[in-house]
Amino acid sequence: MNAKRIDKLATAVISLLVGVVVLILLSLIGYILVTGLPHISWHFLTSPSQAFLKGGGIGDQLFNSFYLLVLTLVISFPIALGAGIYLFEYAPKNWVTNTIRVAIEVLSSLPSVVVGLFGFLLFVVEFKLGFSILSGAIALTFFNLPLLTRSIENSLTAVPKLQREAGLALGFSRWQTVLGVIFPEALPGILTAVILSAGRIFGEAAALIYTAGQSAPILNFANWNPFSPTSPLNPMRPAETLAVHIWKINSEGIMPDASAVSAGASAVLIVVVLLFNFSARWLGNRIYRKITASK
Amino acid sequence: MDKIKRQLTSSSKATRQDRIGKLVAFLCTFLIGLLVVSIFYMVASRGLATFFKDHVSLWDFLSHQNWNPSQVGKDGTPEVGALPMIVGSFSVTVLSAILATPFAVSMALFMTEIAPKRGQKVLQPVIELLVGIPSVVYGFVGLTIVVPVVRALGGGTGFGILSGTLVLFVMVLPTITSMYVDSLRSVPGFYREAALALGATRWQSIYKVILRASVPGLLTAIIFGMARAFGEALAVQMVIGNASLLPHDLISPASTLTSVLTTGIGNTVMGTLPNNALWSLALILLLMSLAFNLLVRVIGSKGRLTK
Amino acid sequence: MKKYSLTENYIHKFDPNKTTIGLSTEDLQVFYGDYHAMYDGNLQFPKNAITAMIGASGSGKSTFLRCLNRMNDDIATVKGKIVYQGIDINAPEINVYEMRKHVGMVFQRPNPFAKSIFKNIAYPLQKAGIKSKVELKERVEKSLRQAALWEEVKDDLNRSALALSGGQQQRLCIARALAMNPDVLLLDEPASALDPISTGKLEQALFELKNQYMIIMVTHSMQQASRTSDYTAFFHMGHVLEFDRTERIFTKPHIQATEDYISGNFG
Amino acid sequence: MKRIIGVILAVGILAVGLVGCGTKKGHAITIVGSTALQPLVERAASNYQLVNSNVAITVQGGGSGTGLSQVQSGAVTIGNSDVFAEDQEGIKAAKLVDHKVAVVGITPIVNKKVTVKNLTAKQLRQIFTGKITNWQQVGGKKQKITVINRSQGSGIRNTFEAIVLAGKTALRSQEQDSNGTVQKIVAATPGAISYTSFSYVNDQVKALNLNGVQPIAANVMTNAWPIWSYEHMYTKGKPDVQTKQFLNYVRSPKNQKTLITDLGYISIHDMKVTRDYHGNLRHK
Repeated sequence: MNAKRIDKLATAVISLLVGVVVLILLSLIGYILVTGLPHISWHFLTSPSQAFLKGGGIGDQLFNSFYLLVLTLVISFPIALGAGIYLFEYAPKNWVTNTIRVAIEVLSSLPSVVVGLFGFLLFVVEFKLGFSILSGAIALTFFNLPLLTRSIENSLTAVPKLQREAGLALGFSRWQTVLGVIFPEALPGILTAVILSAGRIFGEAAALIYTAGQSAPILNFANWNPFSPTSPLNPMRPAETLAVHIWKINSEGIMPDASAVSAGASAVLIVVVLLFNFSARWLGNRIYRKITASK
Repeated sequence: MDKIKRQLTSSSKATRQDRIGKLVAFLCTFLIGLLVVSIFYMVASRGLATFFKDHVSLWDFLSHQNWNPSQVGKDGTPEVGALPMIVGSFSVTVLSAILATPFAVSMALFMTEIAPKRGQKVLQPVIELLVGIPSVVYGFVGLTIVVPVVRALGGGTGFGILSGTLVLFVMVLPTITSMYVDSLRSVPGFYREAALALGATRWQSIYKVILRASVPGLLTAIIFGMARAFGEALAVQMVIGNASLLPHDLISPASTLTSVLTTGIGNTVMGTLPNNALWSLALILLLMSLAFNLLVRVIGSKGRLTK
Repeated sequence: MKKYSLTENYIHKFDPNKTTIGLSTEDLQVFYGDYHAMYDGNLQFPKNAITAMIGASGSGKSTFLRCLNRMNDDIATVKGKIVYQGIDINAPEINVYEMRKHVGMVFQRPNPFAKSIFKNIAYPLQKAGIKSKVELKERVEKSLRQAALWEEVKDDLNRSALALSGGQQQRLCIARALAMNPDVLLLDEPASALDPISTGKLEQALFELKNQYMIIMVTHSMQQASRTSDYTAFFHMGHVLEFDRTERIFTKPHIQATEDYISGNFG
Repeated sequence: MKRIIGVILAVGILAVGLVGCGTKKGHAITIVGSTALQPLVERAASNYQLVNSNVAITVQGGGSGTGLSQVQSGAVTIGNSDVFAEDQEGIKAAKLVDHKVAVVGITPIVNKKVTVKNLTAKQLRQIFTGKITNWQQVGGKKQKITVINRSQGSGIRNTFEAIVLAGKTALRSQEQDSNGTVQKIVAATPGAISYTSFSYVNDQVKALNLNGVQPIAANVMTNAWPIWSYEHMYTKGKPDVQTKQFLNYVRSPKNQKTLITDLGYISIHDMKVTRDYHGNLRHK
């Protein structure tokens, strides 16, 4: 066989394997949507869940997922940004920094159930935050921090070194250079990372079972006082998220339409994750275009 | 003259800002470090209690096959043999990485060498979506599709290492692919151009030049994929069968460290041997994750030396 | 490669009564880890003049230049003194951020911020404490004129700087540096990424600037050095072998290595 | 830019502030434990709060072990458990007060294609200890038996083993930790056998008779169907007034008649027998 034919063959094999992966993804998403979409209705999306009757919805769970997501990002983004900037700009190249990097990597590959149990022991029990959105958000922060820190650092590093020098040569301090020059240019990358991590937070269940809890007390959406126990905004109330709900009805659900609810909820989850992904791409491109002013 | 001297030697708003910024940034990093240390401390203190407080021998823990912590075995010590779980975890991890690697390499080559523009546009979202699908959903799909298919093809109950491998394969694929893409991109362009200018076909340039130059990157990517597979809990737990048996084939029920940990932790009481034994499993997970990361570092530094 | 003596050198010394020295170095040495990259740099740079620094790649001229406003602090150890206005600006207690406002720098590759043309110049000014809109506008226009870019961009100052051509971007970077009102302007091969026409415009701009600024420039182009500079320093393997008036260097150098380098018989 | 960072910081501070002020007003009861009992208590709690709005009740799962250890340590008010505290290692049962709130019946279930309808207690034991491995041996088709056990340490497994296995050790087999998963797996796996609470028996799986007795609530009440257990709500020492009121509400005949039976449990008031943690039966 000559080189040209091998080249063609290799290209064909590669394309075939790529095709298989794309097919797997399409059929995965297709399967979830096909089994789930028929169960989705306005009623399903807005009404509270039922423990043992037909016709329960996922309204509270959906709200909880979003609320938890926002709280988690509010807590984790500033910390990850700080850590990302430190590692990018200030960290001396020595064993301490190396150890911190290893620690962050280890944290990112930690099973989320361990993170959840840690959150349970420390925040739910020790700090007496109870099963609450706040405990859940903190646990998810642990889970989210390493990935977010790494992507922020990567996005900062991806900005050409010349930009950093430009800032410094103009008499900017390192802090001003990072915040005023490098950060805006890294923003598309950082935003993409944040939104993708949002997708992961949205789908996380294991870390929440022991922290945010697995029951959703009935919410009163007319009550926006964050201190009232039935208010949706109260961060101290327990909250079952969508992913936890799916896990729960698959394991202990006794409502007659458990499988339909589970399929519908999975489809909603996937649709939201899809939305996150596409908006990340769209927003990233838009900002990139805006700052580079290229057409 | 003196004015300039004063200006140049005294601190300004910029330096003060810089000092505060550095401090804040350091505190953030320190917080993460503290977090890791405290998780480590908690897992280690409970996990080591099995050996120091309950006097289980480490060797028995790692080599015995009977896992039944609430019962005392024939030899008078509690039955806490973690070997089946350790073997199970390693099997699914290694197998899924082996299975995923050719696919990941193809994906990465397609995105960087064969069709950089189109490939990037189509495959990047594919990768991100695969990452974005929650593990609960993977488990759910595994239970309703993978397990019956494996049962129909391989016999048995369908639960087992093979099903676990197939589910994990899809879950680690994006990790390996995206990391390998990064390392392919860092192969300098002139390598390619040089090979092509010498009359090599695209495949020859990929095979002889690019793949070789990116071996450390590929290894790193695979190890990160394995780290992810090792720690995955919910999805695997739903398809592997959770039988604490030493797996003797791919289609009989087995268990992993994570699956035993997740199912058992709620049924045991803090501070008792069955609970500590589960924390020992968590400790193994943690140490493995550390080992994977150190391995990546070793490969990384070796790779730099040969460049 | 021919071996040249590294100890034989000719450094022109100025008469302090006739020439004002803007910046000088005393025993400047640079180490990258264990590697000794720059030995005993002892140079004096006169005010209101352009000094060119020439030499082969790796001769230490860029390293030397970057030391002058402490851009090497993160990556190298720099020993010796850099004297500016009677102050050693290489001393640890120096506020480098303030110092860099006096000693500006433009790099080899244009590096405008990903902001509008106006913002590229106005943003550093704002950071330096200038708040008045009117003043900002004036300073932006003035510096763009100085860099000979005003006529080309005055109608679309709000366009992204990244949309400019390479030559325009580089002049914008010069304008940005000038807007800070530095005394000294360091240029690291400013024309290496530019086409001949842009280079011509750039050199023209530099020529007009030297009345107000002291310019130190690294260049690979012999013609550029001879066309634009008043003084030239020749670097070789981390040593300054020769420093004198440019005409002298290009007509009758004191050192064999310099002559070989200029005539192309080097190495 | 600065504004964005400012907003983020402000929201962060607000969140921290909420932690400080978020401590609950009124009386709070936290209930943690058995996932099997969770839906019942959750529903009872929300009904109860409709009338008693000054009490805030939080109900969570986490497993019987978690429930017992958390109530023992005083971290929660009530620990839900499927097992007697005496049976749980590491729990000092004497310090806890048991409130039995319901009875749950447990039945063996098999895949629908299994033709066997009835097993004797001995046969069932032999299947779960691995002595019988084919449905043919108990009068069914020639088909391998796939045993799916429940997680070690779970309440349902403890009950099942205590009553069915009579001290013998179960064979090592697949284990699942939840009723729902077991039901799905048995429905999908040919020749599979496992056991769940009554309420998880649906048209996807088949419940077996034991010694000719049907797995229905009426038979549990007389102990004709012997595989059943209590659902416990433990308090540390005597409960305070508010907690006691809630427990009384859960145990009230009205609640027992409606909610408990709706959810597929059996009311404690309907039981004609009682059982202690040694397994000793007493007729009422």
